[in-house]
Amino acid sequence: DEVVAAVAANFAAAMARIEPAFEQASGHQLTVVLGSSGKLVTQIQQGAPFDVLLSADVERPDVLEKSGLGVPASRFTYAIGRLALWSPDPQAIGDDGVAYLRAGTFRHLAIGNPAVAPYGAAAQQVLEKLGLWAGMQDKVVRGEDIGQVYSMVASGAAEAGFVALSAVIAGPKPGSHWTVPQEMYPPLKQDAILVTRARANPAAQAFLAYLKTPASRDVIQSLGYDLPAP
Amino acid sequence: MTVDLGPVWLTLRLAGITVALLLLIGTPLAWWLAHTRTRVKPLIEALTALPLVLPPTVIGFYLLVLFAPAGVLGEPWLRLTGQTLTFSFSGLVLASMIYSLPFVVQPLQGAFEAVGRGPLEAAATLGAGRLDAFFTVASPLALRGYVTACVLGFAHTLGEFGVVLMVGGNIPGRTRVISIAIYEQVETLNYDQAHVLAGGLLVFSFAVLVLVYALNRRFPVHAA
Amino acid sequence: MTVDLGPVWLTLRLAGITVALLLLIGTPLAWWLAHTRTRVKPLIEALTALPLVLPPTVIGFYLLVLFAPAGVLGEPWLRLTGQTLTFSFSGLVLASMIYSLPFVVQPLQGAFEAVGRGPLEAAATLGAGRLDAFFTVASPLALRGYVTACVLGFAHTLGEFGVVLMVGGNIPGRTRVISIAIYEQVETLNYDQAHVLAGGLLVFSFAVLVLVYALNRRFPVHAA
Amino acid sequence: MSALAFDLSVDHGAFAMRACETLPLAGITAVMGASGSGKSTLLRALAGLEPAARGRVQLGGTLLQDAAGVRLPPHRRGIGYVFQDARLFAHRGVAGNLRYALHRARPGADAPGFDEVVAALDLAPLLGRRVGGLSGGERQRVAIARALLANPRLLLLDEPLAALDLKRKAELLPYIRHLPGRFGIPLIYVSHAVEEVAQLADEVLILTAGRVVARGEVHAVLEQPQAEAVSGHFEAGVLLHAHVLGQAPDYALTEVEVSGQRLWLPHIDDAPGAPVRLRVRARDVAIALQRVEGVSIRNQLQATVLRIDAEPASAYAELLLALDGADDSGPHLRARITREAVATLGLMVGQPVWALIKGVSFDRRVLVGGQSG
Amino acid sequence: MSALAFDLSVDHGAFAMRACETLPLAGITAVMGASGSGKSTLLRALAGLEPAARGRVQLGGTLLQDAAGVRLPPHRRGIGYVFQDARLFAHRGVAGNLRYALHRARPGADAPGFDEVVAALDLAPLLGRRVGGLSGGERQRVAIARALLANPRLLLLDEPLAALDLKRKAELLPYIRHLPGRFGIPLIYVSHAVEEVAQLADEVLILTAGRVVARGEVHAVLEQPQAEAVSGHFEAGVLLHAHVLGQAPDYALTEVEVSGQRLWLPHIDDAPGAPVRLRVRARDVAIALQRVEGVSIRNQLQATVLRIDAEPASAYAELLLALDGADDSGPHLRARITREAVATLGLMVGQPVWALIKGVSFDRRVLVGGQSG
Ligand SMILES: Nc1ncnc2c1ncn2[C@@H]1O[C@H](COP(=O)(O)OP(=O)(O)OP(=O)(O)O)[C@@H](O)[C@H]1O
Ligand SMILES: Nc1ncnc2c1ncn2[C@@H]1O[C@H](COP(=O)(O)OP(=O)(O)OP(=O)(O)O)[C@@H](O)[C@H]1O
Ligand code: MOO
Ligand SMILES: [Mg+2]
Ligand SMILES: [Mg+2]
Repeated sequence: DEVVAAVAANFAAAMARIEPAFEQASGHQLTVVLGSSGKLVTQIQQGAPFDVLLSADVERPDVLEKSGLGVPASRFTYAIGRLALWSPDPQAIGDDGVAYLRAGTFRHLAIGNPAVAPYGAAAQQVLEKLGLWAGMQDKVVRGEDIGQVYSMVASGAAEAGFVALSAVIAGPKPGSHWTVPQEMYPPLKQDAILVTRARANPAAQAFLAYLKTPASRDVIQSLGYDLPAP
Repeated sequence: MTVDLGPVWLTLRLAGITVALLLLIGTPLAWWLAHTRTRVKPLIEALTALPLVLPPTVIGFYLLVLFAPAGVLGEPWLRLTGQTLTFSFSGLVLASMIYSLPFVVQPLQGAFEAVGRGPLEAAATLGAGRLDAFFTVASPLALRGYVTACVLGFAHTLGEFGVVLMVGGNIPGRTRVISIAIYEQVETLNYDQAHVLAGGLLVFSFAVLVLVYALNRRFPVHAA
Repeated sequence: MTVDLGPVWLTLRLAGITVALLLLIGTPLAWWLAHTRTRVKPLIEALTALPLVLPPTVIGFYLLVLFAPAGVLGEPWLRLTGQTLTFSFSGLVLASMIYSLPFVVQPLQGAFEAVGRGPLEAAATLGAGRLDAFFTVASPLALRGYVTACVLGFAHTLGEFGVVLMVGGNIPGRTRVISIAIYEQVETLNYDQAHVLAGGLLVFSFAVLVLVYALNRRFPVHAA
Repeated sequence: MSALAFDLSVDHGAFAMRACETLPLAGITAVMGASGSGKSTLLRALAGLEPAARGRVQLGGTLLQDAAGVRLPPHRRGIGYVFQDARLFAHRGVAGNLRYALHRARPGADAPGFDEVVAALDLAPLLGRRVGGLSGGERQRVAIARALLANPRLLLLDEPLAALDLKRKAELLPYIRHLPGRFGIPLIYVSHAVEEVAQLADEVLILTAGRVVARGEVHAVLEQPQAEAVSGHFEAGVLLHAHVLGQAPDYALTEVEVSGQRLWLPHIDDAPGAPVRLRVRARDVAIALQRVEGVSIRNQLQATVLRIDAEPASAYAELLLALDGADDSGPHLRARITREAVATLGLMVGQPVWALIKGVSFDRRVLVGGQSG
Repeated sequence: MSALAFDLSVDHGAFAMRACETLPLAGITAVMGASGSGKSTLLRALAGLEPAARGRVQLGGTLLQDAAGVRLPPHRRGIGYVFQDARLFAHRGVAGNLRYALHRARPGADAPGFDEVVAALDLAPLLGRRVGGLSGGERQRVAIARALLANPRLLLLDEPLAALDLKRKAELLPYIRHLPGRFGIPLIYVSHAVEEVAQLADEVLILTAGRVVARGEVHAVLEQPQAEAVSGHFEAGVLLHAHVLGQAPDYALTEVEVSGQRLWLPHIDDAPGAPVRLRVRARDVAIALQRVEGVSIRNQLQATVLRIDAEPASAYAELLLALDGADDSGPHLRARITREAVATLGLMVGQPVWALIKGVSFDRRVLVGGQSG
């Protein structure tokens, strides 16, 4: 059987490793469609042939569930994202990211668009907590998703940016980074949900189940995500 | 590093079919616009240019709603063909056509206007019917317009992205065209892969464009 | 429901400035292309069309690299102006210009070719110098080409999105244009807001287009 | 050949045309008129190219358009057109332009052949050329050839020879003259040149400000003042119908007879009895009181002065003469001489005189094959 | 007025032009030649419009271009051009086209004025029109007016009258003829019509296949066989220089003198002694053995037969006559008569004869104001 998984872009690196493992373990065929969570939900609302959604937040699966497009019992948190302040310059960010932020020697700081991307909202909260948000408005630039934020920083256009820790780990440029302590922002819970059209698709169910297996959890954790207790 | 060529073929097929169909539809439309004296002409011209104005993702959004199985276009399509228009190659073609329409219609209209009535009148007095005169006089004289239309239409479909992503849904082998593939490589931080794909697209397109423009030089310009 | 008009003005300013600058640069380029006999013409023409081929986000990415403070263009710009080219309105203008270049150059070139040498020779024998003849004969005769160039260029900048997002960084009041604002509403599933913005943009653009095309009818067509 | 009947009106705002005529189309019909009088407009309306044209057009048995809404499109009318501007197809070479017409030619056993037309218009050296670099006259020759090759039922020519040099013109005129006889294609021919018209046309139609002010046999019309307004006084004259009597091969002369009197003309290859048409310009006729001997002027006809129109502002008077031996209506001559000569010779109405027609003023060019007239 | 010196070559592949001349530009210079002989190419090269033109052009004291790389752009040459196709500006109305030239006119006290030019070309009714709907002749008149209003140092006209009717032509010709005198603008004038040329030109230049095959005073050149090749035999003739003797106002005649013999012409308004130029066509000259009385032909000149060229294939012979009282080079006449007349009259070289010139064949149109010749 076949399952089509609509996956939030920030989880792409993890999916790249999970996909072959799942196919081998289950014998099912898995097709991954990457996109931003918002677009994927819109497409599901318009009848996209997606069987499961791995969103980057909890609100959008909730929307699906409330509108009857998602199977309520299937929803669970498959990963908890971690926010990192990253720069491709290995010297830029020391152990104390707060100091780097306060020093403000950068021209531009890239974050996700708080209106669209959960990581962006989290980044805004961190800066607010530090009391830097208001004073930094002309330095903050917004990417639509974490991939764009990464590009802005990787190209050197912005000196640093708040990205997913997973991107720092999986990305091509290690540079230097500071993993933002979890207490500075609410947990970035990422929920998965079974789309109603796939209620009877064994492959879809198998895939959701596979995400909860230790093998999968190891991969997810190795890429910098937290996980809820099983 | 292996490059998946699937999206490349899919893209070429999409762009080729889109341009071919657009020429088919755009030619009579441009012809009509070039020769009509109706009052509503500016309205139709404005409508034709409208796909340019909206951001691709927004057009994509509205097309998604139109194409959806319950949508105004999607519903009859589903009934007729048994297939959904969204997330299918056909839907992609239709979306690309809508999106690239102005790039084909505008150069053709300009070219037909430049040809004018003179040569057509001459052809008619030599016994050429309207279609005959169109194919043997108007279109060869408008050849540069056709070249521009093909280049703009093809290139725009190649580079199109927002609409395709929204309507097509990035499904490998079906709607995952090269622009989405590159986008995805960038999104997933596979910059090397992205460079290869983008570089290949660029070199290929450049070669095709140079060829087309070089051939274009041989066609006469029909100045007033 | 209140609509933030900031992005609207910003967008109009961006599109207006972009088109104005493109006309300034595109006119001599198109003129040269229309009249040159050099062998490298097809190469230049192909280069001019190239921005069409790549997906906007990809162009955006490469422009970001070029415009970055250490980039080939960004570095001298920073030295000269003290400001970064990325994430600034200037950068946005430059990016839009690169992206919309073909839409301005191609119609102008076509129009200049259609005007041909005849009227220019006539003007010269009446004592009009090259610039004089250009402004008083060639450009009025190419007016329809200018209209097409303005419409396509303006509309394309309005609807541009990927490049702007990437290069501009979506800074409210500085680089946050309307297409991004609409996109944001769609992404956050605020469809009502999105409809209002998109509808407004659509109606406004349609009105402008109808007006332009209606005026356009008054200009003579210069058939061969 | 068939007739062309039309009742057309065209309204261009400042200019309005209204013409209702039936032309026999028995050969060549000339359309003359001042610049802007509506000649091109009439031709365009006949060919179906003028959207503003209202009314009725019938060619032979075929109704081409009527007031009730019938309107045959141009390509179904079988009407050829040589435009004032040549309108060659820029995307085809000279040969390509010709072949375009050939492939769409109306079927017909005696349709003009490619080689024949190319030879007639001397296009062989141009066949390989693109149309871009052609000179004005070259373009026009190609356009004429192209129109011929389509083998139309009726061919409209809008000042086709204006761009040609006299020599080329002289070469083409006989060819055009014979088209109706040779291929059965009647012509309507716009021209400013009265010589061309006298030489070519059977019928003439004169337009002034969009109206037909004169129409009829060349003969009759060219004598009218309307013709003079268009052709200029200098060229005024008459047409005479004559019959071949015999030949003088040594001198390459042909003897013809007009109302019982004899004239010698440069040789024409016609059998005795064949009708011919002659144009005699008023300025080529001198008056003598008796027959004059010892001069090179061989053609001296007996006539009677019918009228003397002195032109007080000018040096001239114009005489209308009746040829002796003719009836009342019958062949007249005009003579343009100085008023001084009228006075000195004491010329008066009713007086018998000799009309001296300088032999050489009968040029081969003013002979019109009589077969269709 | 200044001279125009050029040494130009143009290579168009199949066609090559090479011309090296110095024209006095003392009025009107005509360029004649068969279609495709390079007339337009020469004019374009002079105006600086022909990129393929190599060589040297000098207008008065100004070097316009030379082989070393000097090349004044067209708009700095001060050379006006009336194109074979009118090339009106489609985005301006008729008045707008004229004003375009006016605003760019070379400064000059005697520059042609707007109203003056509009009146001369009868453009008042067209001033409010768009150029789109103009007829062929209307376009050409606007083009001529436009070129005049730019007040050029030299005006090139490429068959400007071909599209005009004879009446309009006759109206325009005197105006064109007087341009050099009135505004100091010399003209180079392409034409196929020998009458036009005889009437207008001071100098003629004849092109054949891109080469100048004849050049010089109209007088001399029009008598040459090259001129006949272009103008057609029918119009061959000679030009005579004459002087006004006196007037006969009653008959509107003027008496002139050529080599001591007298001729009566239709009145021209010149004082005694004024030089005038007359064109006498061979076909208007008859031969008599004695002076003929009792005929309307008033002008009978004593002459001697210099040569008799019989044309065996035709009915004609051409006689070259020396006017008595002239020296060897001096005014000649041509007469075209039938071979039969030569035989019957027994004409021989050296024989004294009378040349009968039909009075009315001196038309006002063939009088050229002698002031610049
Ligand atoms: N489309 C039009 N709109 C307005 N006026 C027009 C139009 N077409 C022709 N005319 C006018 O109608 C008149 C007749 O034009 P037409 O071309 O028939 O003249 P013509 O007799 O062929 O003259 P010519 O000998 O100069 O070619 C002209 O005054 C012309 O300006
Ligand atoms: N750009 C060109 N390329 C090739 N041949 C050309 C070009 N321009 C002119 N010719 C050729 O040069 C010759 C002379 O042309 P031109 O226009 O000077 O003739 P013309 O004497 O003005 O003839 P017409 O009386 O017919 O106008 C023609 O045979 C023409 O075909
Ligand atoms: O992948 Mo996201 O939903 O834009 O952070
Ligand atoms: Mg006309
Ligand atoms: Mg020419």
